[in-house]
Amino acid sequence: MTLLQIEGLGISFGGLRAVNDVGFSAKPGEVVSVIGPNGAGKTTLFNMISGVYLPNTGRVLLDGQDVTRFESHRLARKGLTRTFQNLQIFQDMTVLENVIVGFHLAERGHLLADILSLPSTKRRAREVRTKAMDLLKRVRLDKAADQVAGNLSYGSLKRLEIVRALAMEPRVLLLDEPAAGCNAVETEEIDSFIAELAASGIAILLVEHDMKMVMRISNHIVVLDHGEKIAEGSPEEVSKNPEVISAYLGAEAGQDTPSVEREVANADG
Amino acid sequence: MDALMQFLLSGMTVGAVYALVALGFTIIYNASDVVNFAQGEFVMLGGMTTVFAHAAGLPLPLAAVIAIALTALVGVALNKLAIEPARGAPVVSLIIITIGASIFIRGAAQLVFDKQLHRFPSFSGDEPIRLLGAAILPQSLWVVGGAFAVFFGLWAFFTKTLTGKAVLATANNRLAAQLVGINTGWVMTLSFSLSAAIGALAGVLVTPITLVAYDVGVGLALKGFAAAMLGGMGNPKGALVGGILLGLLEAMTAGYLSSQYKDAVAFIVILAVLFAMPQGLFGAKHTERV
Amino acid sequence: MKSNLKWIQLAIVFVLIIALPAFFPSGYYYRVGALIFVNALSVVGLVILIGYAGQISLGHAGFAGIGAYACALGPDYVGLHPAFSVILGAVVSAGMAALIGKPILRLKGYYLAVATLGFGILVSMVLTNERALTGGPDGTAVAKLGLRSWLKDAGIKLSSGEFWYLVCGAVLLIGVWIALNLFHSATGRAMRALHGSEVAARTVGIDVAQVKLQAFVISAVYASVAGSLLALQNKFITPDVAGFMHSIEMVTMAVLGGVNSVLGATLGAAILTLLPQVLTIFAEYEQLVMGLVMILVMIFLPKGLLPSIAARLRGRGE
Amino acid sequence: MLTVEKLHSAYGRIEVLHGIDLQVKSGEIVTVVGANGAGKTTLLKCLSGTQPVTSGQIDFRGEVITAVPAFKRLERGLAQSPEGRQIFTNLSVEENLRLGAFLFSDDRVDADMQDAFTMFPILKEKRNLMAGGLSGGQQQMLAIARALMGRPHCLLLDEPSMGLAPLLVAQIFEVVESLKARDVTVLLVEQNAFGALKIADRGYVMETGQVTMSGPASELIADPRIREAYLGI
Amino acid sequence: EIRLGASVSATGPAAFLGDPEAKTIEMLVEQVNEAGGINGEKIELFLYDDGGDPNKARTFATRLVEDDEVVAIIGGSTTGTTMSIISVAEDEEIPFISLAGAIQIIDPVRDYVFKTPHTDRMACAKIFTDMAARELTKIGMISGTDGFGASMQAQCHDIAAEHGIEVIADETYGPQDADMTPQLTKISKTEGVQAILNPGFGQGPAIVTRNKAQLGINLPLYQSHGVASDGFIKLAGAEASEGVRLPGTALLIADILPDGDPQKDVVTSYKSAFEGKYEQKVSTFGGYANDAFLLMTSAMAKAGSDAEAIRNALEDTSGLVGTTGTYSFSANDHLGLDLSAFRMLEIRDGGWALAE
Ligand SMILES: Nc1ncnc2c1ncn2[C@@H]1O[C@H](COP(=O)(O)OP(=O)(O)OP(=O)(O)O)[C@@H](O)[C@H]1O
Ligand SMILES: Nc1ncnc2c1ncn2[C@@H]1O[C@H](COP(=O)(O)OP(=O)(O)OP(=O)(O)O)[C@@H](O)[C@H]1O
Ligand SMILES: CC(C)C[C@H](N)C(=O)O
Ligand SMILES: [Mg+2]
Ligand SMILES: [Mg+2]
Repeated sequence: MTLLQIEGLGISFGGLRAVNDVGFSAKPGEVVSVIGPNGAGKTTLFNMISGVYLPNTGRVLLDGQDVTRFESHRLARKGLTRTFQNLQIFQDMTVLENVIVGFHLAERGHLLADILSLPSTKRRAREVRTKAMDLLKRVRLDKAADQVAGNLSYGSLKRLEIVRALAMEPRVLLLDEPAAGCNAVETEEIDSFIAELAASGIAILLVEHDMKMVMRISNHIVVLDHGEKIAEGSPEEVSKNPEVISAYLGAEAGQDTPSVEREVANADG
Repeated sequence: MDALMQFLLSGMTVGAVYALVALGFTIIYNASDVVNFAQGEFVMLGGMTTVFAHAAGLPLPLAAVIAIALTALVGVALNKLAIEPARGAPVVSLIIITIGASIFIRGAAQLVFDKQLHRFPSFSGDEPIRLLGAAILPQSLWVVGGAFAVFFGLWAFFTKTLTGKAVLATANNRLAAQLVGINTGWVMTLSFSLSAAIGALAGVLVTPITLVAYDVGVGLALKGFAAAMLGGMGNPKGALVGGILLGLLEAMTAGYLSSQYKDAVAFIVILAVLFAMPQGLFGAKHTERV
Repeated sequence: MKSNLKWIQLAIVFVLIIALPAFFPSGYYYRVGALIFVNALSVVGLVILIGYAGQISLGHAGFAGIGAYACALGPDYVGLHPAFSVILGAVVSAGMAALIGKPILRLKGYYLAVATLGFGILVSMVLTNERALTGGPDGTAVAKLGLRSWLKDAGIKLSSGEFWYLVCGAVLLIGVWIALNLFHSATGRAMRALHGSEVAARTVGIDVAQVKLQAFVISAVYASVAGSLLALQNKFITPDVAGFMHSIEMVTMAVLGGVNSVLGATLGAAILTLLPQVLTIFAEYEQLVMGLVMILVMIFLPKGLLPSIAARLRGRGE
Repeated sequence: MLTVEKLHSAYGRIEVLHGIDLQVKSGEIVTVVGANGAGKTTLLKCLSGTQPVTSGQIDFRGEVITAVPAFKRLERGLAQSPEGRQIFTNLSVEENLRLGAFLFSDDRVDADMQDAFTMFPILKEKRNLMAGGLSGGQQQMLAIARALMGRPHCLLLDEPSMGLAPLLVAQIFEVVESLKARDVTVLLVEQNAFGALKIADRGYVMETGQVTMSGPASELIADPRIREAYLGI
Repeated sequence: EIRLGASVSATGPAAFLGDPEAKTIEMLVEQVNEAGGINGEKIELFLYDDGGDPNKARTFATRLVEDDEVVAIIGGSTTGTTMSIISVAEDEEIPFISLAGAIQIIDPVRDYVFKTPHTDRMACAKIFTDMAARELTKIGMISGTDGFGASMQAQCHDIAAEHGIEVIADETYGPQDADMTPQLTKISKTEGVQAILNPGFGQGPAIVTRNKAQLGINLPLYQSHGVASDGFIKLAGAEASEGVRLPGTALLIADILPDGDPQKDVVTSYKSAFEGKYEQKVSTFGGYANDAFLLMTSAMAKAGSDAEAIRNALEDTSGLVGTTGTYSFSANDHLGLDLSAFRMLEIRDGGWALAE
């Protein structure tokens, strides 16, 4: 029962083929990770899936429906949303309001009702507020609820973005480097948070450079390099793939570099 | 045929006036993202100061140089006294400051000078030059020449010099500019003085054609702004092409369609261009990754 | 808690409107008051467009022009009662805004500014040049609303100044109420969200183009109604109402007062309307002082009067 | 080289640094670790002059620089690769690098740029692209390279490994280590605490605006509290 | 003391109308008060600058009436500001003398509204009469799109046929335009054009005149009374403006007026007073203000400070000599000038001369 199906996606910038003929699929409750070196085309791929860029080739199917040319907000209405590698926070709104905006689809009513502040509008606003607070509690941002979002530290904003995306109760969630800027312990929190979400039936697409996290929670991994899919499979398969190792993981290249030690250490611990 | 030629020459003349104003916008914009609504007042100051200095007995070239230098000082003062103290204010607030400054400068000009229209003699006489049945004044050639000269100067400044890059960097990311050692305050001062000087130069060149009074700045700024946007803000090429295009459009419309609606036609074309090219003809597309 | 704030703000505006006349030494102050309310009304519209949705317009006077001339021409050409002409103006403005808003609002920043400016200029050119219809640059007379004499028959005697003071005050109050409702609603939040990040707004399902258009249309209606009120009380209107300078003035009022604060914008309108009246004592120096005040406010209160002062009181600083 | 004494800093009236004492000796690599919101970035911003200091003192190479404006600190040899990368998105990659060496106009600039290209070959490939078009990780490389173009005596790095692929994370740490050989002192803020402590000489731990622990990196890395709170082991 | 109100456009697009007007009124009030006032009562002047904005003009009119409690108003530099003031003056029954040109100000006649300048319609008539006399019957017009230009353009169209004139080319330009060669080219290319008429004020007419010379167009050029000041010759250049004709007032030719001319005294005394006080040449516009002030004060001298009495006295004015002409108002004429006071002037050798 495939929820999201990607077929042959490709896009070019100027002369550069940033993504070429990439395809895979995701089922509800699955975590599919996309990994690859910097500039491999991961974010670009996400941008195409989420309607930020229009692909030159290929299709995106959601529930079997072709949504390739859908703008982001229409995709959102179909239950697909995302977070961003380069933070996209509503800086001037409060932390709580940021999350409430995430509830837009549930909250919005008729424009006239909003203008006249009809009881229905007020009631929905109250409900949404409570739900938003609950979400903030889950990422320990409830104390900052009334702060202007722009005043949060980088790591906190990262978490805020995730709950904002969750607010719309997505069926497909794309996370672009959710753990960037978080230390190992904080990463673990996010890690289990994502696992929980997947368990609740959301299909998750994950881009992340933290291999410990990727290896632990992915059901399936797609590896990109230079815009091409060079490997795919289970975490074990991928991590043993020599091409992946040389292009990305670099275990052979420097057995004793600190970063690799860390991966190893973390994988053990 | 000779009518067409006349419309072309006329369009070039007016277009060069717009281009000069549009070019004046470029530097401050490139340094700070602020469209300086007092740019028209710089043009006015250039013209008025020359008029009064000339009337006081100074030879025209000297009067012009003094006017340009004084206006550049006004530009520096504007930056030091009004823009710099508002550091950290949002761009709209800075724009309102420039609007306030334009009102202030106008108010000052009407006190220091007067409210009458003025002009001073053309640089090379008023004997029209005949060209394929059409006539152009020598002063128009000065204006067109001036526009091109300023364009080349600015183009070289922004593409060939490190200072030019520093100006661009300051607008793009002031914090980062400071981190690489750019004195952003100084960059702003430089930008305001250069913009003001270009404005004043424009005033000196165009006054024999357009006449000058304390309040001509508003109209010039408006057209210059439209021209700059048509060409693409911040790019000297855009300012030059946008200005001349706007002038030609107006002349052609006045000549062939309707003089009443020539401004309207010009704006409709601008709208049409922007719908097709949202950054104007030569405007840089900002790449912001998410 | 949030809606408390809304009622407090509304109450402030209401009390001011009711209480101020007690201090008026002459009928002229009613006129100034009415002007402030009219300006505030269009500026509140701009708060929705610029402050909430982050879309600049340098052409809103165009809508004021449509509203004003609807009142001037409606009775003559369509046989509409002036009061309904206000609605006609609003409908035409809304329609026009919806029509041009679609393509224009794809533009950003200064490009949007120049496009809206172009629109404003087109409107004012039509008003200026179509002399047969509009009376041309010298303007045209506007029919009486008739409500005042009707009130008189009903036993309520009001001077023209008092009458327009109250009418404009009441309309402003409604305008403020709507703007505040919007602020705390899903639509208002969607506007502010797209102001922060359009991409992110889209990913939570906000139809950015549509919400921008809503902001544009709503603000156009505000400007249009303000233009109508101006025309009706002046009983005479010229194309100046749609002019570039008027657009600039509106934006200036909004920014000076605080472009994302409804109350602030009202304050901005009050100050810029009063200032020229006060400055007549400086006569020659009027423009000088006017420019200076604008500069100083922006230097010391860069986010606009009200927000900056509020921030200071709250101790946030800048 | 760098001494920070009783440093306080606030956003508006909310104080976020409550008296930081910290020292970096010449040629050292010192790392600062801490949870989200601990104030690491704020500390670095104070050092580079982009965040006002409410009280306290910063000494750099024997001079008090607390009041020196940001743009003059690079002249004295203090460079920063800031959080959020802060590259010039509208300028090309090459222009970004050139501006990194804004203070210099000698022949070495070209050589430095070649060094940067050798370090991050992708930047050479993309030299004419607007920097805004780079991928996240590529932008991070550019930010680091640009800071190096300023020929600093002391380099402040705010999470340099963020968004970099594992191979490059390794490389970044190598680069930082290699700076030692070039006599560049490094103050490194990292979430990858393990990696950072591995190469650092000493480390500081920050919690809610205060330094709670400090010492030789090797001791910190072995400290069970740190292992639990920051290394997740 | 008598409270007199004034609202003129001392700044803004009509500043060079309003500026001399304001200066004139201030000067005259000073003069009258120095001379002991009107019937011993000093004049207290309330003068506002409406910046050419009709909405502001209306506010100042309200302020004059309600707050300053003036008994009469002079002002309205442009037709737009005048019309705004009118609605207050009529409502509050305050006599008002306008300084603007358009005929709609006094046609239909309003109880409390008078004006001093010749109407644009009269200017058209004067010009067309002159053209007809020179057998110039097919003309091209180029008009400013400002209020004055547009209004005169319409009036001229209205009465052209009466004078046997045919307008065969009709162009306009914006008030701030810098080049009118396309429009002039178009006119000069129109088959059969014999003369060009340019209604407008400000920089436009000067540029039109220069552009015409630049293009080498050899047709007679007529300007309106909107440019009747020495400044025009200076701006357009003596060479380019040689031969330009326009309907003007005695003020411009004060020096060459014959001694017996009834206006000689008024004109020379105003001119010398103004030019003595301000380092600025007189213009027709200051003259309009001068006349309005004379009319108003002479009515006040008769009627005291009661608004209605002043109005009645104004309407009774007869044979009052001003710089513009000799005014005689009546119940159905609130301008009180005829064409005879308009003189057809021609620019010769950089100065004004009578055309006849
Ligand atoms: N708008 C654009 N203009 C030019 N080039 C672009 C643009 N967007 C992406 N690219 C190029 O496409 C390639 C892929 O970029 P992308 O951001 O998808 O990489 P990524 O895999 O997400 O990398 P990272 O791990 O560093 O985030 C890069 O080389 C980048 O320079
Ligand atoms: N611009 C700002 N205005 C107000 N408060 C701010 C601002 N920036 C940061 N803060 C606050 O200062 C504190 C320290 O933030 P800082 O960014 O220094 O943390 P950090 O240690 O770098 O965190 P991270 O690891 O998430 O980057 C946080 O509580 C944050 O909310
Ligand atoms: C020439 C003057 C009679 C012009 C007049 N003041 C107007 O603008 O209407
Ligand atoms: Mg990426
Ligand atoms: Mg940080």
